[in-house]
Amino acid sequence: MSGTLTTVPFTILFLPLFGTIVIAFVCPRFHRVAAAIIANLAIFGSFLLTVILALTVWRLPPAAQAFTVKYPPAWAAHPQFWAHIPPLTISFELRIDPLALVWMLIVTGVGFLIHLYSIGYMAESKNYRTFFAYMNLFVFTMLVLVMAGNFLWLLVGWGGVGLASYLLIGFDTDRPAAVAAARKALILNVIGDVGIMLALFLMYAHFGSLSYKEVFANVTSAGPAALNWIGIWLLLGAVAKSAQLPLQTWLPDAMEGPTPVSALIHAATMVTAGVYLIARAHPIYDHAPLAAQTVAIVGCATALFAATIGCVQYDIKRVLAYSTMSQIGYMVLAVGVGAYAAGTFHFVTHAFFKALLFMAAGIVIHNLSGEQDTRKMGGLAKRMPLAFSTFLAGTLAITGIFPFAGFFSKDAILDQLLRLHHPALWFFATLTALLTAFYMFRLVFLTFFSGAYRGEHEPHAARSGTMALPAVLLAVLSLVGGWLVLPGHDAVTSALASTFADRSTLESMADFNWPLSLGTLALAVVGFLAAYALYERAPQMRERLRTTLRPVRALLMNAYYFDTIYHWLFEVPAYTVASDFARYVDPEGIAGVTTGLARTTVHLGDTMRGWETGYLRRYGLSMLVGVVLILAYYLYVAHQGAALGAR
Amino acid sequence: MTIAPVAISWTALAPMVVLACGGLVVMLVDLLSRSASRAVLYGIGVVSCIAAFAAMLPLYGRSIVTLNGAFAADRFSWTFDALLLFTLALTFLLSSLRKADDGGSPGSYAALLIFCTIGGMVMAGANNLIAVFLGIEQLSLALYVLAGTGFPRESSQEAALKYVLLGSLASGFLIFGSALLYGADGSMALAALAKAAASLSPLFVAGFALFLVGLGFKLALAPFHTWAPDIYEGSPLAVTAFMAVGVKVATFAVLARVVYAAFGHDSPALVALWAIAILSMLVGNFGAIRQRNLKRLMAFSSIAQAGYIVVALNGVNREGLSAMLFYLAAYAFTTMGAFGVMALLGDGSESYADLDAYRGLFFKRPWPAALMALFFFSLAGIPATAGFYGKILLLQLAFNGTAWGVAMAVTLVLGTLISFYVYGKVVWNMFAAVEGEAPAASGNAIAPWIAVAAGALGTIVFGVLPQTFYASQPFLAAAAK
Amino acid sequence: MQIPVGDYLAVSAALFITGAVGFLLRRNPITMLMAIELMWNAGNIAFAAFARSFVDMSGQIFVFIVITVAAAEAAIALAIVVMVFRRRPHVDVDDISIMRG
Amino acid sequence: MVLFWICTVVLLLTGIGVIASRQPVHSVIGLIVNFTALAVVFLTLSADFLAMMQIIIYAGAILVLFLFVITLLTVGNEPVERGPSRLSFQTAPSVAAGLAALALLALGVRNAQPSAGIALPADFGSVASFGLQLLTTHLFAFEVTAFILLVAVIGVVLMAGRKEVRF
Repeated sequence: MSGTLTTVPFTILFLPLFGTIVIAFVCPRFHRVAAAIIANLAIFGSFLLTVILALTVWRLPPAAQAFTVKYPPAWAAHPQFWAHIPPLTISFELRIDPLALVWMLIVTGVGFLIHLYSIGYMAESKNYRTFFAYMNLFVFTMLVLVMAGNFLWLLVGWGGVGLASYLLIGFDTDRPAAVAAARKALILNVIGDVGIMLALFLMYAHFGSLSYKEVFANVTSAGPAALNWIGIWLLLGAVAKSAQLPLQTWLPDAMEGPTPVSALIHAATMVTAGVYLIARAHPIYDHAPLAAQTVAIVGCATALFAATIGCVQYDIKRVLAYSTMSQIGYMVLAVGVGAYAAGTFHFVTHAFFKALLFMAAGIVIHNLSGEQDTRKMGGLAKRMPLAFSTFLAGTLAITGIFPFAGFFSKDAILDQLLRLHHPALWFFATLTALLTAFYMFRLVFLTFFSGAYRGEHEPHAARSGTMALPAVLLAVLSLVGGWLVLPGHDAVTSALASTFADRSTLESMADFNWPLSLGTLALAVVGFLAAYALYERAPQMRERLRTTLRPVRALLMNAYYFDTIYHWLFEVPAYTVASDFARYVDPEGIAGVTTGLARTTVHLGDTMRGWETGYLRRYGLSMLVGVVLILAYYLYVAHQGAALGAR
Repeated sequence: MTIAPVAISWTALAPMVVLACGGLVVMLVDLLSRSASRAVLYGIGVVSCIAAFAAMLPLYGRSIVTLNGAFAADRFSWTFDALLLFTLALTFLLSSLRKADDGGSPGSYAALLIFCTIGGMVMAGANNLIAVFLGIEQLSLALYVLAGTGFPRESSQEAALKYVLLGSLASGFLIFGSALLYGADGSMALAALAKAAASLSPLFVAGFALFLVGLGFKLALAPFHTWAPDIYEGSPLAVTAFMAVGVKVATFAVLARVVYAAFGHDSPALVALWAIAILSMLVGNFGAIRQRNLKRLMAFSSIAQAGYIVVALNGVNREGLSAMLFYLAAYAFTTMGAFGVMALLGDGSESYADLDAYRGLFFKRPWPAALMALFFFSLAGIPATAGFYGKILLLQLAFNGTAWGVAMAVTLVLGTLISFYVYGKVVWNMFAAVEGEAPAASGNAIAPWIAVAAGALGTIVFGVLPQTFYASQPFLAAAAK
Repeated sequence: MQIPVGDYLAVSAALFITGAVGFLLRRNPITMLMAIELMWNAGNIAFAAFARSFVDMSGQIFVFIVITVAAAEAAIALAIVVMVFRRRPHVDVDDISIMRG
Repeated sequence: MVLFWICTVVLLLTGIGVIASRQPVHSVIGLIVNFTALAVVFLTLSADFLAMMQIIIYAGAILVLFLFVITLLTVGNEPVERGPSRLSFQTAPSVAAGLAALALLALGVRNAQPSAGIALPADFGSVASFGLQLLTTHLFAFEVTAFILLVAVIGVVLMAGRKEVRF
């Protein structure tokens, strides 16, 4: 192993953390822009090194493309593990392989563009420094997640991402909604963490190890039942992190965070972690058909579910949030059926166009002084040409219009679904594609056309180069990103081949099913036409539809009442129990169990303080009493011993 | 009459001799040059620590029993000695800022600290009951005085008085216990205890009980802990730091040597020790909840930590000894570091013993605040700090299949949870927004910075590379015979 | 005739407990120190008795050491007592309790 | 034999006297008698040198020290323990715990066996054999004791002689 390959991964990993630390400790003395520069440089450095690493790795023969870097490094005299708790040995190890590299490229690359964008977007924030420190931290934790060489470090990254997202979603601490959203995200993510933890326990029980290498090498030694359970618990983690059914409710609320944060969460980090986890654990899912099927069904259901909700929402960021949920559903579906390369490909293109959509939406929101409701927009195409053109590029990409990126990646998934014989899943996925086209173009019309501007305040055309540049770059990427897979040429599958070498069913995407592709393209056009008809041509038809479909619309507006159901299912009983407990157990109780517990603890603390009377004679007495107790016990032991001896 | 010459291994005694010479030099310099500054005197102290450590190097990995079996310089005592010297050096660095009104002649103060540490080293190598008693007394007598060196403050006088009276009471138990232990096996050697322990004769168990009381007092294990909060609060900051670390290190050396010499892994006589450990964990953590004085809080914390460390004796095996050494090292780093931050910020005064002084500290002094947070995280046992791995090792030892082991493990986890609140409160205070005028943070002297940095370095390195150290020779303690 | 070692131990235990209780009952620190001396001497009796019983000089050496240490300890303790009480009207340890809780 | 029992009675009575007296001077006198009786007990145990030490060091030196401190601190002051103690509920538990501990200790030491008859050497406990032991077998203890005395000297100077403190 050359020296580059051992040191570079650690540098990539720790540059963002270094950025966080420097910003937190050094920057207070400097101008606020210093924080932004440091944060950007840290991520950019990470990105450059990742590119170098990727170029190096992909030039190696396939067998050498995956390697593990351990810490402490090899030259340290002692065995390369971080902790040895017999029989479990845990190393701090990084695993670099094509799959991890794809994620690292996106996390650092798109992450960098979003950092760049934030310079302008957050310019008026009071806590500029803190923001960039958190952003770097977010990227760091995500890198830990994707670069981890064993499941334990994956869990560390997994939890870290949850924590960082908590900090960023609740960044505007003076807005209660943001704080509540952050808390919700954290709680639902912790449920997922528990799932992963359970999976880890099971893995440890069955394989005696948590390292990818050992677990995957011995995967067949565990029975299918065990593997299914491991798969299900891992899925719980993935579901929570990727906002899939039924733990999806935090994602729309997370829109309370600043727009760059939304972009980071949706495009580069966090929600795609679930896809990564399942792709990473593919040896387990390959041998756990039931778990894999569950994954596919969850993904498909979420894709459809979120797409339907997206059709009626008015908040521009919420629509994008539901679209993310839906697109992640596609990816989960793909990896669930075993089309790992297709899922990864869609992740890449999605990162481009989703980050782009958020940036464009962010420019709109920024220029409208924080307005997010599309009913108060309209006719903005002329006023904000840049925002419009970039948003349009993103929309064309996400809806799968040729030759934009989404066309290739979404088609690849649909194509693979048919090839792998999942017609029902294919049907719903295709239906989702139609809905996607509808709600995305609906959003475009509502925001940028549909008559004149409806807002109260005149939009100001503040424009910042650092906001425009990444948007334009991403628009280009959204166009060309899909060309990685062209008829007869499939760069993605061949790049990932060494990771999925153990799969015989890894299908190339190069072989286009042209009727299918054109059919989906046609569906996208149908969606476009429907949106055009309802929102541009015939608003009166829209009114008629709205009245006839009132119950359906209410259902969708409220996101299938998931929040309400959860409220009644979990929160209300919990509060009832807690308050009853407070009423009966703790007469002065205010907030129930926790207060009671806290109070008991404090009481005990006071008791301990009462022991410290300050009188040294009392202390002496306490000692003498201790002497009596110990003597009594010991003489009892001696008596027992004598009795034993006598017997 | 011919007298056979006593075989003396000067190699084994060299560290203590070198340190003692350092103490004498300090006194001489103090005597000859009436104007020798603190910096010079404490500098000599630090230098003699380093010299003593250098004298320890030839002993690395060796095992010498000398002076007719009274004193052992083996791999076990080596690590304890190294920790003691580390603590002493850091104590000197922390002392350098003591305000003039804190009283005490610096020369005598430094000499007492050195002789106190020599007492600790005697304890670490003590191989018979006489040496144990002498080591404990030398350590204690010096500390009684040191506790009072803040005598312009009334609380320091009170601490000295309470400490000397209660300490002598505890020594009474120790002496009587030693007498009974001696009577149980007819020999002063610790190695001879095994035979008496196996028979569990009433004489032996009564003796061991009283002996345990004496050690329990020094370790501040509940229910013999009551002195600790008052005396930690009253003593000068640097002395408190030494008390919290040095005394524990030395006394645990004695406790471990006695337990390992006397008992097998399943002796029922150890159950009282487990009960004491559990009680200490609870008392320490619960007691700390309401404290607003950081030195007091550290006292309760040290009670709990002592309780944790006792867990390492569970099973009386080699791993336990290694785990104990590792945890003690982690404890030494973090505790000395935390006291270092207090000394640094207070500029030698006691003003930063008050929790309120830490409000919003991070926004004024990010580095000390962050390091303080690091130390408290380590005490609480957050991953990637030394304390975390130490606790993992202890937990692993606790689960050895016995009911008491499980009870200790459960208490350990419970205590850790409570301690999150205790330490979290301090950390939270440092990161809380400041309202109104906060006391000015000034201290920036170099000496305590070195101490804090050393503590932080140890905490992080032991946290990031625990296995490297755990698997290294000083920590793989040779099981006592 | 040889007195059984048990008798010596009984005496020493009684003296030991007398001292311990005295420590807890008296408020004068000097008397408390004397109570402690009683306890230490009780240990000495036990040591000397065992030394005689085992015909082993090391027990007596321990007694000698304890006597020496007791001298050092008494000196230090009395110095501290003097320091604490020199300016106080009453020599009462219960007055010395500003730290508590 | 008779000597031993007389000494025992004296030991216990004066012991109780020491802790029962409210006047520290009386306690010191009690303690002197107590230590003298103790020296006799040492004689019955063939510890001649210890008996000597007990008289010289303890009764002679340490108790004189006590007397000095008593005179230093209590001259012109009213007796220390006037009025009821402010620590209620201290006496009864102390005595109870003491009695319990005594009972338990008695249980513990009750059946201490005398070791099988080894002939007592003629010089057992004599100054010569004591010195030989101290300087050969227990050389380490001897050396450390020296350090302890040094600590005591420094400590007392530091505590009591603090007028000379310079800052």
